[in-house]
Amino acid sequence: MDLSYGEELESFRKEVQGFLAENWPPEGSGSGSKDDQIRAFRRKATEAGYLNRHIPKRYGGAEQPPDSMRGAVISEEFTKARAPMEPRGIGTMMLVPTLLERGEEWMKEKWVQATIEGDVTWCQGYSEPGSGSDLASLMTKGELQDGEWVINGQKIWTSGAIEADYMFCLVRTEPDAPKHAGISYILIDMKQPGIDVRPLKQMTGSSEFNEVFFNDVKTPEDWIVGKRGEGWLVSRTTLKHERNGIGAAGQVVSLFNGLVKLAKEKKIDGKPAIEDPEIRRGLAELEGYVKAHQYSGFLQMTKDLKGESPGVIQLMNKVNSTNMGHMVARLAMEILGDDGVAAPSGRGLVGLAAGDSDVDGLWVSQYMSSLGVAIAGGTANIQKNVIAERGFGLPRDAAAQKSK
Amino acid sequence: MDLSYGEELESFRKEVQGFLAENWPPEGSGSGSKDDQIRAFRRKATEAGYLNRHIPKRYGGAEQPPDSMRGAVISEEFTKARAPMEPRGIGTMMLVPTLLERGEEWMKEKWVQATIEGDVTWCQGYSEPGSGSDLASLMTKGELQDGEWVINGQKIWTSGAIEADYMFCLVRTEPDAPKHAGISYILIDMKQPGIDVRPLKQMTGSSEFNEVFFNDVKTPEDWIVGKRGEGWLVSRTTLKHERNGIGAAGQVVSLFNGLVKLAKEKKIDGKPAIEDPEIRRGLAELEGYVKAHQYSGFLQMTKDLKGESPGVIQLMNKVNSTNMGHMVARLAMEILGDDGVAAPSGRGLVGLAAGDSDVDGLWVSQYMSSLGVAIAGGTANIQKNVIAERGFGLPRDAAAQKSK
Amino acid sequence: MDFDLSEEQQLLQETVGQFIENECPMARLRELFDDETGYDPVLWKGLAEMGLAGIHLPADFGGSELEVLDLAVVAETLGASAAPVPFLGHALATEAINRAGNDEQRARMLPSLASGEHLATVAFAEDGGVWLPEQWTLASPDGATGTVSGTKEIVEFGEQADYFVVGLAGGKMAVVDRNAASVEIQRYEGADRTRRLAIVTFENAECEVLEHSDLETAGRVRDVGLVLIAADAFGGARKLVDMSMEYAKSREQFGVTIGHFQALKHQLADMAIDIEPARALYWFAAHALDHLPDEAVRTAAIAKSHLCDRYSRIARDATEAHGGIGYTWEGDTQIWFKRAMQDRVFLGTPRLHRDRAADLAGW
Amino acid sequence: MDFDLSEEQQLLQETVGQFIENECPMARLRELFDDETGYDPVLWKGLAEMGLAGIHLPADFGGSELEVLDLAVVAETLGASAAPVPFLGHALATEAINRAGNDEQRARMLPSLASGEHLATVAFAEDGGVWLPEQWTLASPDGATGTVSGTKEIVEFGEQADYFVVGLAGGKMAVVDRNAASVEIQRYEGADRTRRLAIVTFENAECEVLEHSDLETAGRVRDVGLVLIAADAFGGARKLVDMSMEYAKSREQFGVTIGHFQALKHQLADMAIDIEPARALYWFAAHALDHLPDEAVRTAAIAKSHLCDRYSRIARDATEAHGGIGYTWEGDTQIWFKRAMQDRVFLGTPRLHRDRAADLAGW
Repeated sequence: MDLSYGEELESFRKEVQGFLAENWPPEGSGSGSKDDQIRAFRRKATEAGYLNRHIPKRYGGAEQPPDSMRGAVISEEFTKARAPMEPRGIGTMMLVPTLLERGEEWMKEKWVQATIEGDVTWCQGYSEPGSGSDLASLMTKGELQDGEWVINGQKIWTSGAIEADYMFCLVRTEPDAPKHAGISYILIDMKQPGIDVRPLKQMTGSSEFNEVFFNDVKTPEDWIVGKRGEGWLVSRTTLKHERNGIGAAGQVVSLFNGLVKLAKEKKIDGKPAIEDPEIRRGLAELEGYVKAHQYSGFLQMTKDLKGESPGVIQLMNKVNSTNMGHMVARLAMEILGDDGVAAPSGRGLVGLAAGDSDVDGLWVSQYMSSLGVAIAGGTANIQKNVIAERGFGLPRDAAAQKSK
Repeated sequence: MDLSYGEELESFRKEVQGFLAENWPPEGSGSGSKDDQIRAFRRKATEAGYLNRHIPKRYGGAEQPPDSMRGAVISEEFTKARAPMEPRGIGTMMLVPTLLERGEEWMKEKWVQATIEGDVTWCQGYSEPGSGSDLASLMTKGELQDGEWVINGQKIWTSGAIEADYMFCLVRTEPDAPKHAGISYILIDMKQPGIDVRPLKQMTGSSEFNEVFFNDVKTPEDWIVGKRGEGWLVSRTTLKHERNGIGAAGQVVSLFNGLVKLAKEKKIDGKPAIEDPEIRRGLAELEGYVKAHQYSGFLQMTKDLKGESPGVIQLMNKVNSTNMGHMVARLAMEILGDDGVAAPSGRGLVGLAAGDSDVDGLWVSQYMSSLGVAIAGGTANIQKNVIAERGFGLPRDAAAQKSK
Repeated sequence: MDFDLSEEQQLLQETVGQFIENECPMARLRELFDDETGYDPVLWKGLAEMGLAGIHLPADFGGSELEVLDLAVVAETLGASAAPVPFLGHALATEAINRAGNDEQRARMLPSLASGEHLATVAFAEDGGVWLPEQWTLASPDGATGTVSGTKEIVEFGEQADYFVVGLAGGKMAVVDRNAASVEIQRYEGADRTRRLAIVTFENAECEVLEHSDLETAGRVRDVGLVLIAADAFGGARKLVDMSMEYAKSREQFGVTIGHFQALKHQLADMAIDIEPARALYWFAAHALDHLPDEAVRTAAIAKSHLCDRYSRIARDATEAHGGIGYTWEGDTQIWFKRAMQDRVFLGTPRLHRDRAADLAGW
Repeated sequence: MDFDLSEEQQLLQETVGQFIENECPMARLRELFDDETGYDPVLWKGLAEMGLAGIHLPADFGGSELEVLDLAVVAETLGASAAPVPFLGHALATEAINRAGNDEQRARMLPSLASGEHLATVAFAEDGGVWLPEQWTLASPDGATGTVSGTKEIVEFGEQADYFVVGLAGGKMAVVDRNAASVEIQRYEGADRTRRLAIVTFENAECEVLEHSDLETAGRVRDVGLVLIAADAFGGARKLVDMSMEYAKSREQFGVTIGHFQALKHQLADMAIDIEPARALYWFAAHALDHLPDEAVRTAAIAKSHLCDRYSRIARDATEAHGGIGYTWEGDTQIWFKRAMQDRVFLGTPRLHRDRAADLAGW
């Protein structure tokens, strides 16, 4: 066991630091708009091999061999220097890897570079009102009419649908094929008539999600990733690219640190909450879960590096962070005391990270959004089935079998 | 709403007090053995209409109209005077009511009085190793051979099997009939060759339960309650007689009081545990559940008195007291601190009631037996199904349906 | 022994429930929920005409002269329908005047309050979790009248109330007219949009001290409040259980209604098991306030703590049981979820009252 | 970065696990569980011959000179098999001598302990939940040798140990020979029958003070102990999860294996989710003790508290998951259930170490 990065990586770290010292923040901050400067910096960083590492050069990437440790060093140093990394977003995180693995050459040329450079943004069209975690029951249908897909139906829980240029979408194109087999992975231009995006207001008051209605929406016949009816498979390869481990744990850790900060600011019985024996114990108890989760991230990353399977733990990351979200929420309410009547501040966790001033509202918002996480990430119940079945070989439960 | 007993009952209370003043403790305590004295007293109390109230005179009962309030007054006064009431035991609690409702005349004459006067004791033969809460899968079989049932098989979780004179037993007599329909309710003389009783040691070290093995055990053809194949029904009528409500709550209340006592005796950080803020809150939180349960007993008793259905609450009493048992156990461990390493004292709750000296062992024992209760009372999972299905009309779950 | 609601009480619950269902159905409730002030004078007037503004007040002053249990069963019904009405504050303010006012004060103030012509509320809370009479800090004037200065928080319907019953040092309580000079009423955005809040600041505001007000009478008002919140919490939690059960029966996944899935089924059963027995707890606590003085104070504290915790927990579980929709503003569960948050805090958190219960037990 | 066990460590776990499986299979474990003394010298000797008595001791004295992590992975394996061996007490006693003894003391005492020829254990606990060095009350002699008086509780394998390392006031530690005059060893019946306990009373018993013993060295021994218990708890809890899963796959009810029932299935998943991530927690805590001094002390406290709570909870759930048999003496789960009870208390309850963790964080 060795938690140090080793010489080779430390010298790599120096390289990165050197690059950043030279290029960020860009000198003569006057020249060009902030956006242009960031764009230019990202280009440089990519050429230097620090960003878009897994993307081939011909699509605007750095085409570096996969190396999570270098990845870790890079994000540590970029974060320290407050330098911009790849534009976040479901396009870079989910669509690009999918195109690279399954897309046609022309698709990669058309979309990969544009997406990673932030010129094109995407939204995801999986969930539908009728089907939460049950993609087999998707109803949105696409019919081929003289060289075009004509799409009708409705999607829900679509984040970023308002700004997005395109959607990668699961559509039922083979009505006669059984369940999963009838679905295709289709790309849709969001800027066209027939698409109606309605913000979906959450209980916190904010609207990160939308409903998207398709009314005879058109998309070219060949804007399909994988073959007809392979959509389910293709979407799985996308999911595969959702990274767990270290990254995931980071959120929980900073949430916990935020809670400790809250306990230092708020008072209970006239004294700082952090001095209350029960609160102190509650925090220390919670920290047990947080550290376990955090170090399990190290473990999973190590296994990744070795090309070994991390084992059952990787199935648990989501349920785990969801559970911790609940624990944090309950403890936060105890700490807030009377301030727990406050209205939620829409910005919630984002605001928390950004250090917004409406502390009460932010934590009330977390108290609520800790439930949203559970729901968004496919309900905990589904994940527990997976853990019990795939992780420990328990039989599929009878109710689910009926749907087979 | 009126929690007082009212004049009529208070004057009845005086009657009871008068009777007790005169008859308990028996004067000249020299004359006759203690047993004889108790027997004599019970006879008198029955003649006076205070004991065996629901049992017809001709079977040695008092034959009083059902009246839970008078019943309550009687048990209050008898307890105050430390006077003996009906002999406890599964015979009086479960078999007698069943015989009275379903038994042949000769059975009632042969067994009812003998049982309520404690001359005859019974044990119950329902559970089998293969079948916990699932009576449909009983394997113990009885075959009719020249006027006798010949019984082979095994029962488990049989309390009092060693002392018992007889067992009321569920036996599969109709091998070809489907599941429940093949079972008969048969009475067995325990004092005969072919019956092997082996004590079943629990994790607490005590052995309240036994395994009972039948090897060509014989019982007369007509020692069957109800018709052949009706055993399942008959056993249900017995269960019906398990009283919930006030009685049940009493146990939980005294368990809670015992816990408070423990918190006053034990120390945490050098001070009495009862002064520790977290323990105090824990007790007050638990008391919320205890009081809710206790007053729900009042509610159910009132509904009984009115001949109305208490509603869904009556399905919850068992799960509820089980849950409280768990809460008590966890809090007790917190209070015990280091003394929580002690070996369980076999007497457990019984000893607790009797005020045994080995306090640590008693509570460690409760920490364990709180699990046993869950298991004995049919696992909580089964009961939750019943609550969801019968209480709130949710569908039977698919897995269970498969067995239909 | 009769531990059950009388026919009158059951009728009262039905009538109120029916009225709310007609006058404030979900569509209307949502309007008010999204409305800026969230107050519907007509709705409240209607309830007042049914006598809800004076259930517990003497007949001489236009009340029905009923008991705390009657107030509580109404509170349960209002909680079940998340009714956006100022019932709680008004009931406590009038209870204060009736218990702590002298005959002249009662005769003068109560009639227009019992009839619902005027609306009153209580201003008890101060910064830092202060709710208990013995903790109140605002100085009380020496005479029967005088002025009061200071700030009170978490005042339900403070923007609409005509009169405030203000908690003062030593358990004194004084009545302040909203129109008195230098009473500043500032809206506070709370999560619960069915019972809006305000922060009220008094600066030498004229007030009239309730002559017999002291720690005991103020304590009585507190205890009635604790029981009414417990009842509201029971009604709300029980309603959420029913909503979740119904959802599980209708919503399909994997080709069956999700109620078929044992895991969810047991989560729903656990919710029901958690709340159902507490009905008897709030009944007993309410009954005790009028008939069992020895048990009343402590039971009220335990009932409030227990029911508000149950309500909070069930609100979370019900939200999850409703899947995605439960997390949206359109979803109905969130209305109760947020009401549970205010029930938990109003008059003091479970922690505060469990500590009191422990002290009262001599632990 | 390599956060994983080395091949040697994995091999060590396999070897030890295999040895226990051969030399102390369930049948033998039950014999010892029901045995009066519950100690099998041959079993321990076998482990000692594999080097388990001196994993962490210098090679010069016959040890393997490995790290706390190596001790911990062994502790996990022993916990998983509920091995009835005096590993923990011996490891802590020898760690104390190695850290706090002077060169002469180490050279004299360690060889026969590293070889397993002699058995040592720690006598730290005092009445009233006293475990921490700064709380120890027994007076330390002024000189290098002298006498000690007082009573120590919860001494693992106190009846078998040849030497006691006794905790004294100010974090001093002294070695007492069991054969010294006026050492009274009294059997204490604990719930856990895999690691028997004794109460040891010293009355002016001759002792030899470990020269460099102080709060720091004693703290080191405490921290190593916390991590080894955390590891034992992980091993045991994880084993209970596997046992419960297997039971659910084999046991039938209503015509299907009970593993088909989603409610049970999710209870089992919850158990797994509760414990699996904690593997990395005890690894890190063990690694930190040798390599990350800044984090070591606090992480040890948190790991012990967390894992002992998980173990206790899972022990309860596993018992229920086994139905009736889980509640019997014949059942296997109870062996671990009771071991969990002792892990929770030994060296201090979760509460004690969470309070420490809070202090250490400067909260």
